[in-house]
Amino acid sequence: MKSMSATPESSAAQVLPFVRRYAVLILLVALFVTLSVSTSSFLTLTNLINILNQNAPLAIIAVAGTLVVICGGFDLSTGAIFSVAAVVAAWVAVRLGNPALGLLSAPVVGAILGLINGLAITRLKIHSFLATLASSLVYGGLAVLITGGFLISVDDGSFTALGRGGVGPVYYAVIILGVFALVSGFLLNYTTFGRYVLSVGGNPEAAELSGIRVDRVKLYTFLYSGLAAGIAAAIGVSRIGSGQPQAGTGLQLLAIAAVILGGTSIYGGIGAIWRSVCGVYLLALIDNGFDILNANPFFKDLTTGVVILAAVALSATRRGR
Amino acid sequence: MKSMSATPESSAAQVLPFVRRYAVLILLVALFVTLSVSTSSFLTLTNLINILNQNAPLAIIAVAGTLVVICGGFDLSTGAIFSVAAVVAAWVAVRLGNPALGLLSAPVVGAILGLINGLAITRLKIHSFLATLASSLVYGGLAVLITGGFLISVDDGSFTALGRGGVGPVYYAVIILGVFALVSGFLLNYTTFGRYVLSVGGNPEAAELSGIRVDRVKLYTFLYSGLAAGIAAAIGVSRIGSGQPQAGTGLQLLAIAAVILGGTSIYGGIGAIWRSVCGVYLLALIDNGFDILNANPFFKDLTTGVVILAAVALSATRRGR
Amino acid sequence: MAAAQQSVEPAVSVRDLSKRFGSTQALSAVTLSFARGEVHGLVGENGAGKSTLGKMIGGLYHPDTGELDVFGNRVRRWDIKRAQDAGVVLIAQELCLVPALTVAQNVFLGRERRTFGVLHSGLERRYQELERVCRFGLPPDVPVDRLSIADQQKVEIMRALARDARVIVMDEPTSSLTADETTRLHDIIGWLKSRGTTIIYVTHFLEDVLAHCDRVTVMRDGRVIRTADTARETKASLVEAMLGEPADMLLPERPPEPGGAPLVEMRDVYSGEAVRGVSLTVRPGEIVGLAGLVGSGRTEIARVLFGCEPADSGRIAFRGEEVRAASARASIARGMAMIPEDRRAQGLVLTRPAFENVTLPHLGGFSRMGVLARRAERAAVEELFERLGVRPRQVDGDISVYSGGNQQKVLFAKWLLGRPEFLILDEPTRGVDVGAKARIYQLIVDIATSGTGVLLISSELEEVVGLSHRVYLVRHGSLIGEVAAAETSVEVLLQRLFGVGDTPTTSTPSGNGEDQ
Amino acid sequence: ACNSDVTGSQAASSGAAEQAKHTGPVRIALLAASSQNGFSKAVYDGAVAQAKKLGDVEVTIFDGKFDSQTQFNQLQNVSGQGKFDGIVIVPNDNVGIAAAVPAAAQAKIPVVTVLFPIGPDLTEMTPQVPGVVSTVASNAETDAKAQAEGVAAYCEGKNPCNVAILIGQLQFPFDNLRHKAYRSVLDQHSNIKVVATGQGNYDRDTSLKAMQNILQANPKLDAVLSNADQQTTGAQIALESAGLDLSKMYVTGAGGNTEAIKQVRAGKWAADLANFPVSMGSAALDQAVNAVRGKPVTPVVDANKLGPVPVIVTKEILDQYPDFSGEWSD
Ligand SMILES: Nc1ncnc2c1ncn2[C@@H]1O[C@H](COP(=O)(O)OP(=O)(O)OP(=O)(O)O)[C@@H](O)[C@H]1O
Ligand SMILES: Nc1ncnc2c1ncn2[C@@H]1O[C@H](COP(=O)(O)OP(=O)(O)OP(=O)(O)O)[C@@H](O)[C@H]1O
Ligand SMILES: O[C@@H]1[C@@H](O)[C@@H](O)CO[C@H]1O
Ligand SMILES: [Mg+2]
Ligand SMILES: [Mg+2]
Repeated sequence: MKSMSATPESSAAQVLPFVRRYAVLILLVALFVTLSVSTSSFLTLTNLINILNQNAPLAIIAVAGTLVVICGGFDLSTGAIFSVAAVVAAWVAVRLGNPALGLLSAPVVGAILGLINGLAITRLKIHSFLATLASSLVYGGLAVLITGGFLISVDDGSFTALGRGGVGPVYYAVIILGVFALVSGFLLNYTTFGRYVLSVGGNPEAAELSGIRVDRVKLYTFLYSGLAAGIAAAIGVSRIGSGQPQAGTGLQLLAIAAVILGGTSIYGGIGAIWRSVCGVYLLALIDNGFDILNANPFFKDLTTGVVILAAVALSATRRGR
Repeated sequence: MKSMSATPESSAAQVLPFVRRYAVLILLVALFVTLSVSTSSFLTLTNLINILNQNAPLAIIAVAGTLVVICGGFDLSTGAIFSVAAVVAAWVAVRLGNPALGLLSAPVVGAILGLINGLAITRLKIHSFLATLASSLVYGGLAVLITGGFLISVDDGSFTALGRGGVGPVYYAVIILGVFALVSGFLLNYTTFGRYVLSVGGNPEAAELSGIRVDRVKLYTFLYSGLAAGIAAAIGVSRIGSGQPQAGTGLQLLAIAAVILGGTSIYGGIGAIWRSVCGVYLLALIDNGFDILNANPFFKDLTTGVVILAAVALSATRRGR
Repeated sequence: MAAAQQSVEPAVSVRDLSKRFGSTQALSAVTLSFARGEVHGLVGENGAGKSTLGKMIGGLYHPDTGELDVFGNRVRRWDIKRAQDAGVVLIAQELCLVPALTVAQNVFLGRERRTFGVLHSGLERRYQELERVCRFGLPPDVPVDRLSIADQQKVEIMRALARDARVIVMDEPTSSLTADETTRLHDIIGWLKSRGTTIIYVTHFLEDVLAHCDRVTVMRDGRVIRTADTARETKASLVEAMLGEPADMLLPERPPEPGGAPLVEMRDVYSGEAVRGVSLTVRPGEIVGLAGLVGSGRTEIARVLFGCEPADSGRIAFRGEEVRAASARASIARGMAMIPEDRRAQGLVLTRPAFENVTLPHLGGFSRMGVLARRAERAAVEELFERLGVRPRQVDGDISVYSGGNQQKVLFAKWLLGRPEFLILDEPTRGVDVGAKARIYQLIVDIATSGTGVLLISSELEEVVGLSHRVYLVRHGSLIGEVAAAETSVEVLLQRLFGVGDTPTTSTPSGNGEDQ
Repeated sequence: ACNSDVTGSQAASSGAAEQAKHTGPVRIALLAASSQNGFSKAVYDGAVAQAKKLGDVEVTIFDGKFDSQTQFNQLQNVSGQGKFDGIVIVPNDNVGIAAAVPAAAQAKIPVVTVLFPIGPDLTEMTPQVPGVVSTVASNAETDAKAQAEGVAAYCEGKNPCNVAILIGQLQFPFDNLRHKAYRSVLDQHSNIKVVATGQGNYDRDTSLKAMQNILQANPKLDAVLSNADQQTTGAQIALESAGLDLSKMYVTGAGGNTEAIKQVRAGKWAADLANFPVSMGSAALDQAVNAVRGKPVTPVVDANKLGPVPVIVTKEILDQYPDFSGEWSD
């Protein structure tokens, strides 16, 4: 509301908007540089590739989650969708003896569960926060039921190739993330669908009065988010070679935290894909830093909290009106 | 947008708004009746008192959380505050050898951490969702540091009396919850503070234009929420007789789920204390039912999810303009 | 500036006040004073800086440089709370109420009587006292989100009055009021003035300024052009000062009398409580006005026609074909368009740049297989902005900070782009400055001349009478008559709207009071 | 179980080859299931103590946050960095983590697993995955059965004998295994009725709640069988506040933490399954260091033989070991 103002000419006034806008990027770079300087084990190809690779599934979920948040929603069920998709993938691979079909089934299952979310939200007119909280419980229960509490292990090179293999030094997971992020960014910025997502998030009533099928746009974002969780699950289950019902636990919160940390507005209508990717890797660098600096893990949560606060405080634009 | 209107005379039109309005209560009663009919062990004084008692700490957090949500905020740090307060209480009780002082320190610690949340949110102008997510990491880290990762066990009858004792058959915890809920309800409905909370949540700009110190009102709601987490921690730590850094894990999500399940608007501005209490005990009945019916725990999450969906779908009012 | 009131120290005075928003210099070195007990008009084009100045006085904005004196005291820390404690109150241009609180709760928000923070009962009584002055006839215990815009604006006025202010900045307080309500407000202003209250009155209705203000300040591009006694000004002199050039103030000539079959037809349509048996027609190229008092149901009729609200019974036809399963989307596909009355809540996506707001309903035409042709999009909007004189002119401006009038122009652009066959205009000139208004009038006439049917809802009866071919009179959700605009006048319309014999001074609760 | 094993000696010898180039301190990464978990913490403490004893060994702890993905990443990171010579892990799952072991093997970093084996079979102690040189654990199935046998023995002659089971979380394979083992024993006795199975989630409060609720439906409980001491402690609060005398029933837990040993000594718990995490930590460190230094490695270290007391302890047994107080607290 209040906008205490600096002298217009001052250089602070020039720099501040830039800092606010790119807060997450600036912090990411700052942390990167700090780590590179502090330890020789950070800036190695293997380490960087590992960081990229390890967090690719989370980043894929966060990328799609960005569309959901921009459209004014919340998807708290991605973790559970991940679990179901992973478990189904393993189940299909083992029971039907077809690893490729197993891996393919994960995105399909994800998309279907996302579609169910979307339908529940738009047909029953319930807020996505609660709808996906509820569906995450249901899906989580489903994952447990499918496995009967055991894990389904898949011992097959063609099943694990997706998660563990790559092209040259670059893992498939990273490539998939790259493609998925680019496609999503393109969707958001260069297609009518993206424009609708932005408008529905910005003002659903105005969008509706402009002839946009608000419900359908919302529905698609949840479908997309489910699809992403399914793709992430295919990578994840292939990597560890076993379907476990608790595989996706907590992923949804990390993904949302990364999206918001990136600077996408929790109120919808404003945001970007690259921001969420930065958010994911900012959190990843903290983790990695602690691991390779041998720092006391007791301080890790504390540090993560402080970094998030810093990022958000930096980027906080005082809302003038 | 659309408000399909039934014939005004039809009885459905009479009943529907009622059902929507009291969805959480109706489901609570329905579940209560179902359980009473299904097993004789449900409708006993001890069982009912147990249910009330077990969930009193959660309910206390949800009651205060209602004010936060009505005011347009989110407190994701109550679980971590609970942990810190519990650990400090145990620490003080053991190290200073003063159990009463230990228990008293919990609400104080809670209020201070809540105040810090409030200051971060209002001074740094950052959204409470992210601010409390970050602070919950910081606080969680703190709790671990205080204990060094171990639990602090307190073997003292006067320390455990608060959590395990009561007046006649009624536990202290239930009495505290009752008083806290009444006070909070009074605050919300009969004081200027409550009126301001409602208006800040309903339209912060309008509140500001009316000369209300919006930031201060927000700050108080977080302080109150922290205080509640501290009170809950005092009960919790006294009950199990040990302070553990992971004691409060997940409480914050349960509390928020209960608040929203109750029917308080996620957008702020509308809500009620009794709703959140109903939300807590709706979830509690499901838990209790599973335990006393010796039902397969694999179905618990699934059932909880379905009940939440039912509650929300029932109460979903199509938003007119 | 020969003002007799200046002998006493002014209520509010500002010196060298400047304010910059990004690249926009909203105010440049404004020096101005407002005497005690005067009604001071503030006029200027959209974006001239009137609201910015008002918000600074009211404590909502802080100046970059410059000084503010209130009752002779230099103001250092200034915010809304301090301003209100000092007796300075702002009625902001954009409606701003707490939706779930009742009328009375909103009115006294922040001014509750209390003991140790515990609310007193007797809100009703306090409200009734205030109502004796205002006589708006609003139901005190209804949540404000159930009120029409006009009624909400009355709540805003009452909220300001409830603060016992010594200075009230009224930023376009009458933009959604009908003539009788405006008269009520002017009575209230007179009464306040008699008690020594200073009123800073921002408005685009120059007649009102001339009739009710003691002095008037004209602003242009963030600067003060002049301040003068209103007695020495005329409408033409004000307009010239505002625009920097003399302007033609006449309504454009009506488009030629249309012929042909009805384009749109409503037959005995009912919807909820607000629309009761409405039958009307609009032909291609025809401008049809809906005239009614506040809350009479004009907006509801338009919304039903456009498909945002379902009809309970009756028949709606477009080009002779019955419309089934109405929705905004289907209406747009048929060639209908509507500019809603609440531009911020219903019209604009404030988080998106201006041009995206314009092209939003027409993206099909700016894309191939879902991929946008952004250059074509911008080019089309650039041309429209030029034609409508939208300011700032850049098409990717941040619409949320545009002045109200310019926001309205952007909304116009949004629908002109689609060349609709039928256009519903709900309060199309609300908050629009005189220059832009003239342009919008011309636009409406051009649109109709090109064959588009127009349904025009406006609380400015001059507009309705001056532009329409025919006017329907709306009362309590029903049409009570139809007149040929060329053969009637504002006075006659008013008489008929109030019912013969009624005097236009009593405020009619107009249904909403009893309905709820 | 002490026979040298092919996999083990291979890894050990490759470790030795590496060691030939690097003299100096041996750096061990300890991947805890969670650094906030008492059991893991005790394993760490044991490893640190042993490192001090050996000299020239450094131990660094990593927090696995009870999350298999996190731990997977850590194992990968630690293997890729070249800053560690050996790894001791308290795994969060047995199968998923196996996929990260090859990375360690490739980097010639030996892995020692503590608490349960890495690989598809939770009951197979011999290292199942190349790269794992030693398993410091006991057979959870046999242990769980032993626990359940205690219950069965107590129940003899009681008909019905009402038993409540508290299990951590059935969806964890490790817990599922133990639950099945419990049932396989108990279900053989027609007099034994498993009246309730609650999930205790390894925490006192959850178990307290669950036990209170279970007591509602089953006020006449004869035995409580739990796979974790924290859960039994929670249950005890519920049982006692319901006015039950624990010494007149059969209450048991697993873990051998200080609270458990205290309660068994006091005659309140009938028995406890004792684990020795500190000893396990030091044994695991020994094996890891041996592997790094090219010394012989024991592929299977039976964790139940590491402590001073037998694996199932009762009051009578503990009376013979007055000095034993448990190796960890939760
Ligand atoms: N918060 C803001 N951020 C950026 N620019 C702003 C802001 N508020 C106003 N402006 C700009 O400052 C200029 C003055 O705006 P202001 O609202 O004061 O005009 P106005 O005279 O009230 O116009 P109108 O008659 O349309 O209400 C405009 O160019 C407007 O776009
Ligand atoms: N969503 C709603 N819920 C309840 N009442 C409503 C709703 N929408 C409109 N009304 C009521 O219906 C009546 C007609 O309102 P409408 O807005 O159509 O009037 P109007 O003639 O356009 O007047 P205005 O100048 O206020 O826009 C009013 O009494 C209004 O309060
Ligand atoms: O008590 C349990 C043991 O049974 C084992 O599961 C390891 O964790 C401890 O907490
Ligand atoms: Mg203005
Ligand atoms: Mg209207």
